Parts: sequence; C-alpha cells; structure tokens
Amino acid sequence: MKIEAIDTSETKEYFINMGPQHPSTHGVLRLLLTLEGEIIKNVEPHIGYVHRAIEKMCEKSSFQQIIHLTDRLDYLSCHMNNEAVCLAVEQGLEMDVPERVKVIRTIIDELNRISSHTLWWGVMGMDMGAITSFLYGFREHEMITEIFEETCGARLTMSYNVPGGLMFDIPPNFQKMVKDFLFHFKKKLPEYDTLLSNNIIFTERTKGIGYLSKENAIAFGVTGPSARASGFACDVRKLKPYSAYHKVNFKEIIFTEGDCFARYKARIDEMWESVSIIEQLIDNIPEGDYFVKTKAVIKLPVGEYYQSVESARGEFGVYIVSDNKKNPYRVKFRSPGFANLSALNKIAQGCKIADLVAIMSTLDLVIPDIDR
Amino acid sequence: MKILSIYDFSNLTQAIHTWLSGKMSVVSTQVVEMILVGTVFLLFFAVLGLVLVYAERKVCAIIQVRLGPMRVGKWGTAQTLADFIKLVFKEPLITRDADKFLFNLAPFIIIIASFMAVAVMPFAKGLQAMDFDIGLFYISAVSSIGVTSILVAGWASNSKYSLIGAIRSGAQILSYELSAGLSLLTIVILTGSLQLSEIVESQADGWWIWKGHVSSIIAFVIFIIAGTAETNRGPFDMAEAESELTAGFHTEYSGIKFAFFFLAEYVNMFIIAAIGATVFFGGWMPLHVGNFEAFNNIMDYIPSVVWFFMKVSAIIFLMMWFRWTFPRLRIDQLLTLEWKYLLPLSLMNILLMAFLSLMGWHF
Amino acid sequence: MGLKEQNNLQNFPGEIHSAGNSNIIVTSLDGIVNWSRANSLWPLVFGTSCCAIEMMAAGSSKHDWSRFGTEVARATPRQADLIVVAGTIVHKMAPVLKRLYEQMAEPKYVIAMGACSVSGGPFFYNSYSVVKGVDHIIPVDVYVPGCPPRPEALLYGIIKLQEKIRDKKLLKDKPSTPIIIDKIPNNG
Amino acid sequence: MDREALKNKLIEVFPNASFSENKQFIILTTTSDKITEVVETLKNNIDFRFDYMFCITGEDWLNYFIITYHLRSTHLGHELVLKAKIENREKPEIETLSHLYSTAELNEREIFEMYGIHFLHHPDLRKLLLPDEWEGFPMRKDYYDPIHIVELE
Repeated sequence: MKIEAIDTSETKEYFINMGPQHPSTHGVLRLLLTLEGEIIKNVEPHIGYVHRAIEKMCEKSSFQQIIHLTDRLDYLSCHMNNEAVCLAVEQGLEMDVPERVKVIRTIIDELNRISSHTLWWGVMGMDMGAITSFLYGFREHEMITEIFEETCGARLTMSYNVPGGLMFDIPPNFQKMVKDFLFHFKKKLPEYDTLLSNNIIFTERTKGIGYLSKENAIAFGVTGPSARASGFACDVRKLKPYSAYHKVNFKEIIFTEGDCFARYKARIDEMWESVSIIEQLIDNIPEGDYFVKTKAVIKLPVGEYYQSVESARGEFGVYIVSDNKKNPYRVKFRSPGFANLSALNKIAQGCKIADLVAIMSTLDLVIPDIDR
Repeated sequence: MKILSIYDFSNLTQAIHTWLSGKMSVVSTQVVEMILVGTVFLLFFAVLGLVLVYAERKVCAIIQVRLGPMRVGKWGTAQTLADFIKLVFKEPLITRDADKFLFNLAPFIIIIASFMAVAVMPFAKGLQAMDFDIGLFYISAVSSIGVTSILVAGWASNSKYSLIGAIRSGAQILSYELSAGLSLLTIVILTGSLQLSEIVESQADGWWIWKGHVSSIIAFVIFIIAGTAETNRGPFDMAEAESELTAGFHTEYSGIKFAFFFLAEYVNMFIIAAIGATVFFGGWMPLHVGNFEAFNNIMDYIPSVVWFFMKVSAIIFLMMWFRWTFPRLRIDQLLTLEWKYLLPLSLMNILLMAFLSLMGWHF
Repeated sequence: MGLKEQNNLQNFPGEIHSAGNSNIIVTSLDGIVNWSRANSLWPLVFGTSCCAIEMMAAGSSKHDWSRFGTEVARATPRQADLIVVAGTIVHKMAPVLKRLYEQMAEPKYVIAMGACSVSGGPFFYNSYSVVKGVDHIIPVDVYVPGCPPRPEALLYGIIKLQEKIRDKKLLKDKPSTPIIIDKIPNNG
Repeated sequence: MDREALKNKLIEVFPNASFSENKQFIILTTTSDKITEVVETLKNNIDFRFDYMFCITGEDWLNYFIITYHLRSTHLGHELVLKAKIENREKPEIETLSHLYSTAELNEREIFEMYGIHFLHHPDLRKLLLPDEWEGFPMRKDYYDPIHIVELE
C-alpha cells in the first residue's frame, strides 16, 4: 500500500452565495462571494431578479404613462424620478412651468430625500445589528409619507408630477404639516447621532472600512452621497440646477475619507442640508397656477433629450430619443444604483463578510433601481 | 443574621425527604427524589422559556416605541405559548446531505448543558437541588459544553452559513469563557469557597459588589460582557448574525429542534444572570443597609426566592437592553476585545483583588 | 342536505347540534393547534420591490404587526411560516421563489401582496420578463391588491389569513380556497 | 471649457468626424471601428479630459445600431455625446471601452444581452439581467415573444 503525504496546511478559497433572498441585500440581489476564511477575495454581483423590462415598456407607453413606471424604479426617491421625466418632456416641448410648481417640486424632492435617508439610516443600523434604529428611522419616514398622502393621495409611489406641472395643488395645511415635521425632525436627528454615529462599536466597524478612491468613484460612475464621501463633487443640484435649486443656499457635502463612515456621515449631513433647503422655501411658495395645460397626447419633436436629477442615491438620468410619435423611440434610465453597484467589487476586496454588509448599506442600493 | 424561617425551604424539602424515607428504602427514596427534582426543573424550564421570550418581546417593543404582542391573551401573554405549540407541530426538516445523527443530536446537547447548570443554582434558602463544594467551577465547566452543540449543529447541517456561524461561535465562546471564569475567580478570592451556598452566606452583611471595592465592580462589568458573549446575544450575536449569515448555525433547523436552540438561548441568559446575581449581588440575600434596623427588617419580610428572581430579572433586563441598543461587533473586533483588553484587565483585577484581600481593605 | 332529510329534521322534537366530521379529541386538538398556528405567523424576510417598503412599514412602530405575533421575521425559510410575496416576480426570480417555498417547513402560508404579485400589475402589458401573478408559481392563500397596498391592508390580509387557519382541519385538510381582499372595513 | 471652444477644438482634433448639435450637447458621431482611438483621445487629450462616462445607451434603428456614450469632464466641466454607429446588423461588433471606463463593463454586458451587440475584448461578456437560458434580444425593435409579452399599444 502506498501512503501519500497530504499537506494539511493548504488553504482553499470557497464560494458563498449571498442572496437572492438574504436580509442584507435589501431585495433580490445575488452576490457570489469568493472567500478565504472570512476575507473576501472577489464579489460578483448577479442582478436581474427584478428586471421588469421598464425600458421596453416605455417604448410602448405615452409620456404620461412613463412617469408612473419611474415610480417603481427607485421607489424611495420616486418624486425625483418623476421629475426627471417631466423635465425632459418639458425641455422637449420648450415649456416653462410656473415658479410655484418649481418650488413645490423642490420641497417635495427634499422631503423625499429625507424620507429615503431616514429609511436608509434605519436599515443601515439593522444591518449592523442594531435593530432598534430601524424602528426609529421608520418613525420619521412614516411622518413624511403622511404628508405625501395628504398632498397627493399616495404614500410611496406618488406620481405627483405631470408634464407641465403637478397633478394637484398642495393642500391648504401643507406648510403647517411640513413645518411641524421639520420641528420634530430637527430634534430627532441628533438622536440618530447618539444611537449610531457616536457609538464606539459602530464607528469601529465603519471607519477605515470599504475605501473608495475618488478616481475609482469617477471611473465606475459612482454618484450621490457615496461618491461625495470620496471627494467627487457630483451633485446635480449644484452642477446643473433644475427646478428651484438655483434659488436656495445649500452646501454640497463632500468628504475625502471615502470609507463607510464618510458615506454614512455624508447622508446624515445631507439630511441637515435638506432641512435647510425646505426651510428656505416653505414660506416662499409663490402664488399661481400649479400646472400648464398640455395636450392630451404629447409628441416630442424629433431629437434626443437628456435630463438628470439628483435622486437620493445619486445622479438619475433620463435619456429620451423621440421620433415625433406619441411614444418615445427609446428611453434609457441612467440609474445611480447600477453604477454604484458596479463599484462594489472594487470596494469590498480584502474586507470581511461583516464589512461587506456595512459597505452595501452605505452604498444604499435599491434593487429595482439597478435592474430597471 | 436571621432569615425568617417561614421562607426557609429546607424545612419543606426536609419534610418531603423524611416522609419518603419512611415509606421506602434509601435507594428508591433517592430515585423518587431525583425524578421529582427533574420534573420540577423541566416545568421550570418551560415556564422560564415562555416568560423570558415574552419579556424580551415586550422589552424590545418598549425600547422600539411599539406595543409588542397584544392580541393573544391579555396583553399578548399567551403569545409565546402559541409560538411554542406551533413550533412543536411544525415539520422538522433535515436536508439530504446533512449528517442525520449529529444533526438530531445537537439540539439535545445544548438543552442538556443548560439543564445541568441549573442543578446547582441556589434559588432560595434551602432551595437547591445539589450543593457541590465546587459549585462555581461546575457551572463554568458545564455551561461551556453548550458550544459543542453549536459546533456540531454547524458542521452537521452541511451548509456554509451554518459552518461559518458555528466556527465564529466556537472561537467566541472559548475566548470569553476565560474572562467569565477569571472575573468569578476575583470574588472567590474574597469568599474563599467555590460552594454556591457559602458564597451566598458570605454576603449576609453586604453584597460583594459593594464590599469588594472598585475591583469587584470591574469584575462585574467584565462578567456581564463575557456573559453576554457566552450566550451569543447581541451585540455579540456573531453566530447567528442575521444580516450576514441569515440565521447562523441553526439556519437549517426547523420546528421543535429550532425551538430547543431558541429556548437554550434564553435559559443560558438566565443562568448567566443567576450566577451574576449569586456571586455579585448576594443571591437570595435581602438588601440590608448598614444599621438601618427598621429597613432591614422590612426587607427580611420579602421572601428570599423573590429576592433572587428580582436580581436575576434586573440583570436579564440589562442584557436585553444591550441587545436592542448596540450594533453588532465584527468577529475580529470581538476577539480583539477579549484577548487584548478584557483578559489582561481581568488578570490585573485578580492581582488587585488579592492585594485588597491581603491588606484586609475590603469590608 | 336532501329534501327528505330536511323534512325529518322539522319533525324532530329537539335541537340538533352538529358534531362536525371529527370526534371530540381531534376537534379540540385542532382548535389548539390552529389557534397556535394562527397566532404565530413568522414571516420570511422576503421582498423584491416597492411593496417591501410597505411591508416594512407594517412592522414599524406605527402599524406594528408584532401585535398579531408576526414580528419574529426569520431570515431562513426553514423557520418561517408565512411568505409575504411583496413585489414583482420576474422569470429569473420565479425558480428561486419556488425553491424558497419548498424549503419552508409545513404548514406554510403565502400572502400575495401588491398588484404585481397578484396579477403582474402595472407590468402586465408589454413586459417580457414579469410573471403575471405569483400564483403561477406557488399556491396563494390571501391576495392583497394595491400598488403598493397600505400597511393596514397587509394587516387586514394577515387577520384574514388567521381566520382561515382557524377553520382548518388537522386530519382532514380540505383544499384551501384563496381569500381575495377587495375592501378593507373601516373598523378592521 | 465653454461650448464654442470645445466645438472648435473637437473639429480640430477630429477633422473627419461628423458633428451635430442640440440644445444640451454637442454630438460627435463616429463609426464602430474607430471608437477606441476616439475615446482614448477624448479621455487623454489635455484639452478634453473626459474622465466620467455617465450614461451608455444602445439604440436600435432597424438597419443599424447606435451606441450613445454620454461623457463629462470632472476637471473642465464640459459634456459631450459620442455616438458609435454599427452598420452590420447580422453580426454587430464594437470594441469594448471597459479598460478606459470601469463603469462600461456592466453597461456593455447589458447592451450585449439586450441588443446582441458583441463587445470585442470585453473581459466578461455574459448575460446580466436575463436568465442564462434566455434566447433572443428583447430590446431590439423586431423582438417578438407571443408567450411572455401581452401586447397593448
């Protein structure tokens, strides 16, 4: 009998499938991890588990119908998505909407951003193991959904924008509701810091973890707070102001650390900025019409129209190619999540499984936004 | 030190023993007594599980600004009973490639390990199933058997998530066992005995947490951290880290076997809290303040078993509070905390306590 | 009940109490088991799109589904009793969902939440990848329409599911008929 | 760089390319075989420095394909739309840009599965959003699938 010596010191990489149903993937994202022990060697995202063919559907839909489909893309920044389509169509029709519409759109944008970020904060805490933060984040999120519900009747997928203005006028108590909320929120936001930002376990787990350099952020097209935490000034509200953003003073939050904590902090600070934007506008809503009458069948002149807005996750772009029919010839959504996800492999290499959870949380992925 | 004799359980147990001895032989008396004690503990276990799970859900609800279970029974009190019955009647699944024998064995190991630890617990004066003279050592030894169950469960499930969870848990419990043991040893320096009943008796004139100066407070803090880690609860719930490993080592378990793991977690929490209460807070000893005779007399009227459970619940509440407040640590941070901070600290603490004890500076 | 029997009943000089089809012991066991199952529906952490946010909202402090004993959301299908299909199911996801359902231990229940999982919803027409209703893949117990449904609607769906479970027979399980929620009562 | 200056510079650097303009962008159209050198110039030329590609779109114009790249320079702040025309519908091919812009990698995979355009030298050209066993290229205008699609105009 021949005895073979077996080298037991050999280590092997192994694979783990995270998802499609996994609590930390925030939906149905599948990650194929190559691990060595707990160290991540490679992350291969497999997406498309909620690919709903929205771009194909848009080619068969009228422009008003497209707006309702964009709600379902990134449902946490639905109003910004609506607005992108509306602005693109208005740009094609060479239409100027009333000042009142612009201001209301901006206020709702920022409310939507706050609601998205509060929810992100809660889920981030939950991913890190602090389940209580999830409930606290949702408390504020619910308050904003109530305002939305009073304004347009829907809690989540609002479709409040139409080409040429808004679906309805704001309710008479809108300003009071928003002010009440801001009063409450400004007291609660420091509480967020007490629970997570100042917690030693949390800072230990996020500081210096998941570094994304500015060059990589630009190369991968990462946008939004995730990129601004790496020092990439990419805020569409500053670069190409739309609606009423040229009228308000706000700071573009930029950090240079590029780690998870910077991305976390960027979002927290962005909430403060949103609060300040709303405060500047809420008392100055101009009187006037809330829409401009458009034709029932909108036909854009032949050409191509690109409009980007700053959604809660980054630059959301709509690219419409029109051939002067009632349906667009081609619609492409430049979704921020898709680009942010592509950088995941770069960020996560060399981290541990627990770090991957933190990284994914701070990238703030919304899967339908990625899959479209 | 006078404890009101009506609350002394030794009279009751003695009476039962005498009555049984009169009826039958020595051996059969012992067998009957064992069966009696076993049955009582089984019932106690069931009740403990139900109460603690309910308490956890309510405490968590209060911390999270919600109501918690409300619809099943008054204030949702029957909620955990419903959960338990449901789990019993749920289909127990075994995956095809699992090691069936070990897979089925694992839940029993963990439940037996925690069962054994309760045996030496002094619930009240005279209410203790077994009074070993190495009681504390026995508890430390027995409670670490539980980790084999977790390792076996993780291995036998034949799932990568389970395996990672189990290995994490193994590393964690083995490490924190050291700190937990050393922090208990700090108090043993003062008591001079490992026997739990003697440790309790030695605190008749004051609890060790006060009498042992700063050293015993440090020991208690270390103990509660290590204890939380040993029970695999948040912020140390690495083994089941939900957002990373779905459910950790019990990912593949369902039905009654999962219920065992679920129950064991809460019983282990009770055991850690009970040891903490016994060693640091005087077990079933009432609260006495110096020469405050009137106050002390009133305190004596509260039964010792009530004292014990009050202290235990306070510590359990503390542990629940941790869980619902802190984020989870990462595995390497967890081990760093133990080996680089807690372990050296508890060794220093023992030295400090030995010094205090030598100089006679404790009360 | 035939006409002849009905005549007999009218002539019977007393009250008739239906004993059902089971005997006393099994019936009371049924009662206890169904009570426990109905009141302890642990959902699987599963959501694909917008409806998942409303499902999470149902778990938040304001709506708080833990009142019904539903808050123990399990991440592993082995320990879950209820799968709330919250969001669109596409052809790529369909086999995964089926597998998840098969991984769950009996008894298991399914709530189809939202227009997408009920019928394909807004993605019914012109979409090449959306499954037109989750009941093409797994059996559904309760349908909750809406795009997305409000958390109250989901809670009402859970209450309806509880009622349905209470009527089940342990030994003689009838094929279940799905409940379709078309209207939420105000006091529900 | 402002729009006029950019336009003049572009004409200077690419004398043979065709230009058009709309309100927002200058559109530079090139053929599929020149795409790599054009993009390399656009990225590395000190006057352009288009380092940020924020949108890649495939378009099907029935007898040819167009791939539209939206480029921005984060240093100089100007934007450009680059269009690459692929004439061969039977066997559409174009060079990959994933070595120049990392974001192109996933986007090109998406265009590959939606339009069937092959990206040469792409490191990992597989299906991205659709199931692996999927046949056909659903975003093409002539895609026909009576089983999955319920048509409604």
